[in-house]
Amino acid sequence: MPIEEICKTLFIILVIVAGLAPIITWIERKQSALMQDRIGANRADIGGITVLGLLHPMADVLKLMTKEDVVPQGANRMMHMLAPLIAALPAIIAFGVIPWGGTYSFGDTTIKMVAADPDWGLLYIFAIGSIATYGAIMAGWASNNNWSLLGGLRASAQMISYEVTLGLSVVGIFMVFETLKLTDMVMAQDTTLRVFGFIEVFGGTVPAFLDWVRLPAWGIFYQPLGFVMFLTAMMAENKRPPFDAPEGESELIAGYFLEYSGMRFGLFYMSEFIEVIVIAGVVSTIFLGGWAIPFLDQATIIGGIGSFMGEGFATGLCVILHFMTFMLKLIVMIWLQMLLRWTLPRFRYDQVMNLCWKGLLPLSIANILITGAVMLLVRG
Amino acid sequence: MVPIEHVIGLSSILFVIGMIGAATRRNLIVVLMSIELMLNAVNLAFIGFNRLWPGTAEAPALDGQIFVLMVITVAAAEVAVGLGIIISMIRNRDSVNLEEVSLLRW
Amino acid sequence: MEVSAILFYIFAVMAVVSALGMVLNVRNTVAASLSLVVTMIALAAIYVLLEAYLIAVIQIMVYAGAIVVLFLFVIMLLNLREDDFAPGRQWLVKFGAGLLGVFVLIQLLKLVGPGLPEVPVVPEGYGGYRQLGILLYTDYVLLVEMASLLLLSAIVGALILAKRNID
Amino acid sequence: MVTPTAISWLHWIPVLPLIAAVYHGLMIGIVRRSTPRWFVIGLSCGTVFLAFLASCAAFGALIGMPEDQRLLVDDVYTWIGSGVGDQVISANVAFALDPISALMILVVTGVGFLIHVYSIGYMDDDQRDDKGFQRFFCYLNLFTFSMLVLVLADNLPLMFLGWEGVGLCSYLLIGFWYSDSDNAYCGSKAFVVNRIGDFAFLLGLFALFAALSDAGTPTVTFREIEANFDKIVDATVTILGTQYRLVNVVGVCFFIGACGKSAQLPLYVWLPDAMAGPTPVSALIHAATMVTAGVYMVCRMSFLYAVAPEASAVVAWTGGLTAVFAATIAVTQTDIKKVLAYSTVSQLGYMFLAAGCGGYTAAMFHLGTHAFFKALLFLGAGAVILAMHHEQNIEKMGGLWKKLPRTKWVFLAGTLAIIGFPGFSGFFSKDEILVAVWVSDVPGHQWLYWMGFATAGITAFYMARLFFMVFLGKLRAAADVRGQIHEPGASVFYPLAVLAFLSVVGGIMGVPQIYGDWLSVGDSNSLASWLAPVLPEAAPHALEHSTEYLMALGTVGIAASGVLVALFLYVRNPDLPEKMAQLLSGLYKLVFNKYYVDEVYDALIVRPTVALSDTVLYQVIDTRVIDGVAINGSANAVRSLASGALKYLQSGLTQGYVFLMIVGAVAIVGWLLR
Repeated sequence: MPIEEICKTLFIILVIVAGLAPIITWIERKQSALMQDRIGANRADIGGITVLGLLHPMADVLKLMTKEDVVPQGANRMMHMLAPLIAALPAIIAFGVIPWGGTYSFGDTTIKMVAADPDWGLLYIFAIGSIATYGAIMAGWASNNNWSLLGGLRASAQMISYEVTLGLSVVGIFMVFETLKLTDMVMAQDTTLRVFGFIEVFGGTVPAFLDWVRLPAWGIFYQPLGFVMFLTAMMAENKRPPFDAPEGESELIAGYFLEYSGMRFGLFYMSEFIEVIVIAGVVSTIFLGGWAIPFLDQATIIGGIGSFMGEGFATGLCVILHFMTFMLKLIVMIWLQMLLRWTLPRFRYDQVMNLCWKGLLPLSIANILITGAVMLLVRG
Repeated sequence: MVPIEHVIGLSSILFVIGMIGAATRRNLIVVLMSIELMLNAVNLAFIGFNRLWPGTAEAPALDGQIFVLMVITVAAAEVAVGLGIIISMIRNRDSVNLEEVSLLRW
Repeated sequence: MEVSAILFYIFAVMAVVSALGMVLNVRNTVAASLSLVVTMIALAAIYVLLEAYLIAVIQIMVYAGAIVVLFLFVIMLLNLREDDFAPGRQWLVKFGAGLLGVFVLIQLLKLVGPGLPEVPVVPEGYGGYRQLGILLYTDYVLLVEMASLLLLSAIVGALILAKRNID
Repeated sequence: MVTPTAISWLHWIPVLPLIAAVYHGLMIGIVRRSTPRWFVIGLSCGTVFLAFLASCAAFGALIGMPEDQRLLVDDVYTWIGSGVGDQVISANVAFALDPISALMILVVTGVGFLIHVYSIGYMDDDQRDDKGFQRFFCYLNLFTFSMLVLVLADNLPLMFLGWEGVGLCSYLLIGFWYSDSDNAYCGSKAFVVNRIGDFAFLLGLFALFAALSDAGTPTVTFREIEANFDKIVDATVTILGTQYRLVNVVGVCFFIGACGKSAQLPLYVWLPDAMAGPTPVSALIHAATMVTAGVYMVCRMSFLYAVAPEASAVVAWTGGLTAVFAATIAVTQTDIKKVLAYSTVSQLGYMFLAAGCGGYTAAMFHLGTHAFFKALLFLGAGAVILAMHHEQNIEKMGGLWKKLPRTKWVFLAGTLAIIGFPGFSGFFSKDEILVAVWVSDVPGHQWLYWMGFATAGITAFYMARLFFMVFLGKLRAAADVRGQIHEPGASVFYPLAVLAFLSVVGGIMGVPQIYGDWLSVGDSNSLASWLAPVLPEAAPHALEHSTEYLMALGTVGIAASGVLVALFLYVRNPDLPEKMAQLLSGLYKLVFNKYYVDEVYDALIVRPTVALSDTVLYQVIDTRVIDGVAINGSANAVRSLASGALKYLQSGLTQGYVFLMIVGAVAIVGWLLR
């Protein structure tokens, strides 16, 4: 149904890209100010109204749009123009597979709160993420500037390296949920995990009072190490601090987008923030249960409320609740990234590489082995 | 879907383009890329033929796709070694021109 | 004509044009490799049309996301801005290669000349990661092991070739 | 047809010694680190002892089975599998235990274990730096393994494997002290002479298999051959225009193989030289076990010889002639081990005489008793040699009666056993053989009987001579060793004691019925009834008891006269032999020089072969044809072609190669699609 798809796509572009991303710039400014004991953005005003500095994103956009778009001499014009688009596009289209809510049926019509739901959803995100490298490379090369080139080099090396860890760190999650489909993953997390269930593996029986000790069946509880590694690798892919060696101001001025100005620079800038949202979405989908409300699965909500308010109303309420839950998790994850970004200093380039090849990669392989062994033990 | 003949035709065209590139270009990097193109053409033929004989749901016949996976693996290994060669060549000859590395001859 | 056929021809033209762009672009190596990326992505799209989903994703991840990036990385590392080799005595070679290419093309097309069967309907789960994964770790497990050995030796080989002095 | 019963642990009997051999081999050859002696001893002797215990257990299992179903088979895996449809050959690594092989493994592991223990003491002073001690035990264990494979093999190829394995170990052990080139030469000689026999063995194997597959039942397994044997009994083969019965040809071929391994005329020449090896080796390999493999093989194939009278006659006559021939040589030898070696050849001839005359039980019986007393004699000789500080010449011994108070008794027991002193083991087995010869229908069996009879006398003479010259008379030892003559240590003596006990009472397992009747024992010849299900016995002999007593009395008489002559010559008149030798100098020299057989072989076979190899094969064929034309010629041709024309293809331009490759590929594809 094209109408439905178009609606979903528009929703993503309007709400996330156009809506959420500018607001995040404000969040970041305010949060960093808070952490550094400053006041933060508060100057932009329309007729003296500042609204906590919420007008700053608007001012930013206006400023970027009206600035001159400079193409340096000796640059490859076409690539220089294409690079920001290629950097921003993958980040936007990655949203296509992230579910905003579950699958709901109102009578005959079934609504899926996701733009596209292929069987290989997570792989799609990886594939898209691997294309994002080209934006940085092209920008760095096309600018005809040595710092840009170095930034592009660093970016490509860093992103290629972390892609390996990125893929391997979620293999454990594939194994646990036995699917790559993101909606199915969330469905699998919309239940509870019996903490003492492992006793049955060794032939014992779980005492009734212990059987009540439960956790939401979220990926983070199955794969804590995987969660940490995945988040780290994702942040490294995003090239934001503390992994911003490719654009480190003190060494490379601004790295691969040094020669950009105006809205093209704005696109690079925006794409980083969009990626922050993507990371938050993916992480909360596969590790934090997505739209799932802890201890309150979809059937319980619809069954419980539907019994006295009618099924249609209950389902509608459920949609809203799930969407709110997802947004809450999304914002928590965004906030966590901001926190990390303003807490940690920039890694040196060799530290970035060592962390990947000597730290995360062996750990992720060990994680796979341990997960496999435990699954063999538990599921036989 | 189009007839598989067209897929094979596309594969042949890409293969020949890659072949001509490998045979005429003197830039070693482009030669390597041409070889990658040829491998890709072969992969496309594998996928196309596999689409013709897909097997059944119980007994899938995915030999073509598995072979493609292997070709991709080999291509990755080949590129790693090939680029290593290019780097050492630059270091020793300061050039990637294939005609400048012709010491090993009669 | 159905949508998938139209898409196929669009991507086919894209692949051929960008492949030609790669081979014929004698000035700019980076542009050549970016053309190659376009070919790869067009091919990945064609794989999706042929319902080889996992292969399509791997094509993008490995070819577009890693192999060509490596090419670019090396090109940029060595700062090969212009492919400025002196031209000369290339006409014969190019003509011969073109002739040979046409001949090979004819030969290859003759191969499918007799006609192939109708494209069948794919079974459930064709080309998905489940079937491929099960096959890889049952019938073709030896192949996987061999591939791992190959990759290991490639790592070692690349290291030895590229490192300035091994201590 | 016996239905085999599966048994799962039989393969451990040969594998146990193999483990020790492999360990020693690894330590010597690869790890190159010295192993403590106690560990070498413990591992080698321990594994052989375990194998002995396992053999006893297997023997017990066999006894517990019904008499006509005694066959245990341990099929380990398919060793050689080849062919399709009806034309398949399948040789398994499979071990079969039937009464004959049960007897053999008891002898091999039992006597083998005793000799291992003996070797501890004997090899103790071997202090050379090439890890000789461990190497010795490595070979010894390997030999035990090979011999057990030979004995237990379920099919002919596996038996051949063991057959070659024991040959290899024999070679290694004869040349054990390889730093002396004479010893190395003796080892090579043993190996080469054995090859002749092995070649004939293989020919027989192939002929048998070919005939069986022509008959539609290709098989190499003993019991399947036996089951399908009636299909090829009447088959014939044409050799050089003459038709022969296949069974005769196969029988003779196998017997030639046995001649090589068991040192029969004309291939016996290696065995006396094999005495160059350490004495325990002589006892284990060249007296008790390996050399009897031929006899064992003939008994194993007895179903074949039973229907091949001509082949049996060849066996009997060769055996009889060898018995007399070797015994006469033994009379004049002065090396204590050479005397025993020729004695062994002679006794083996005895066994073949019995086997050829259809007395397979008697042959096996003598095999067992001979293993006891000959091992005892060799080990006793070893003890004497040790005591005399490696002096082997009996003319320099004498008068050891007082010096070796323990050894002399065991040596005496062995001597009496081989002479055939009534009641000792040799008495019964030798009697059995002579009776079997007397009643057989081999052409000229009376002659054979008298040859055996004479051999008994000569045997008594030379053994008595040996004993007297070593232990009685004056002490003729060199002055410097006189004071140091001493009894050997415990590990040398106790195996001797055990063997002496067995030599004395070993005959009990096969006491002929006529003596059993005295003691009112119903079935005194337990060995015969044990072996009866597997060995085709000649028609029950219808000899009167009186005839049998007479024959036994005759044998004892001639043995006694032999001893008396020896007593007269060597104790009473020690100078007389010298004078007699001078008187009959021609004959004496002939016999003393072993009838010049070695020299004749040397002149007729060795020298022409060497000359041919040196002049024609080496200088013409190898140097000119193979090196000159085949190797250098082809290399030159390739080189000139390459340097003249092909090298220009290597332009150094990579893309030239790419072009050529494409052209080649296009050509191939074009040809395929033409």
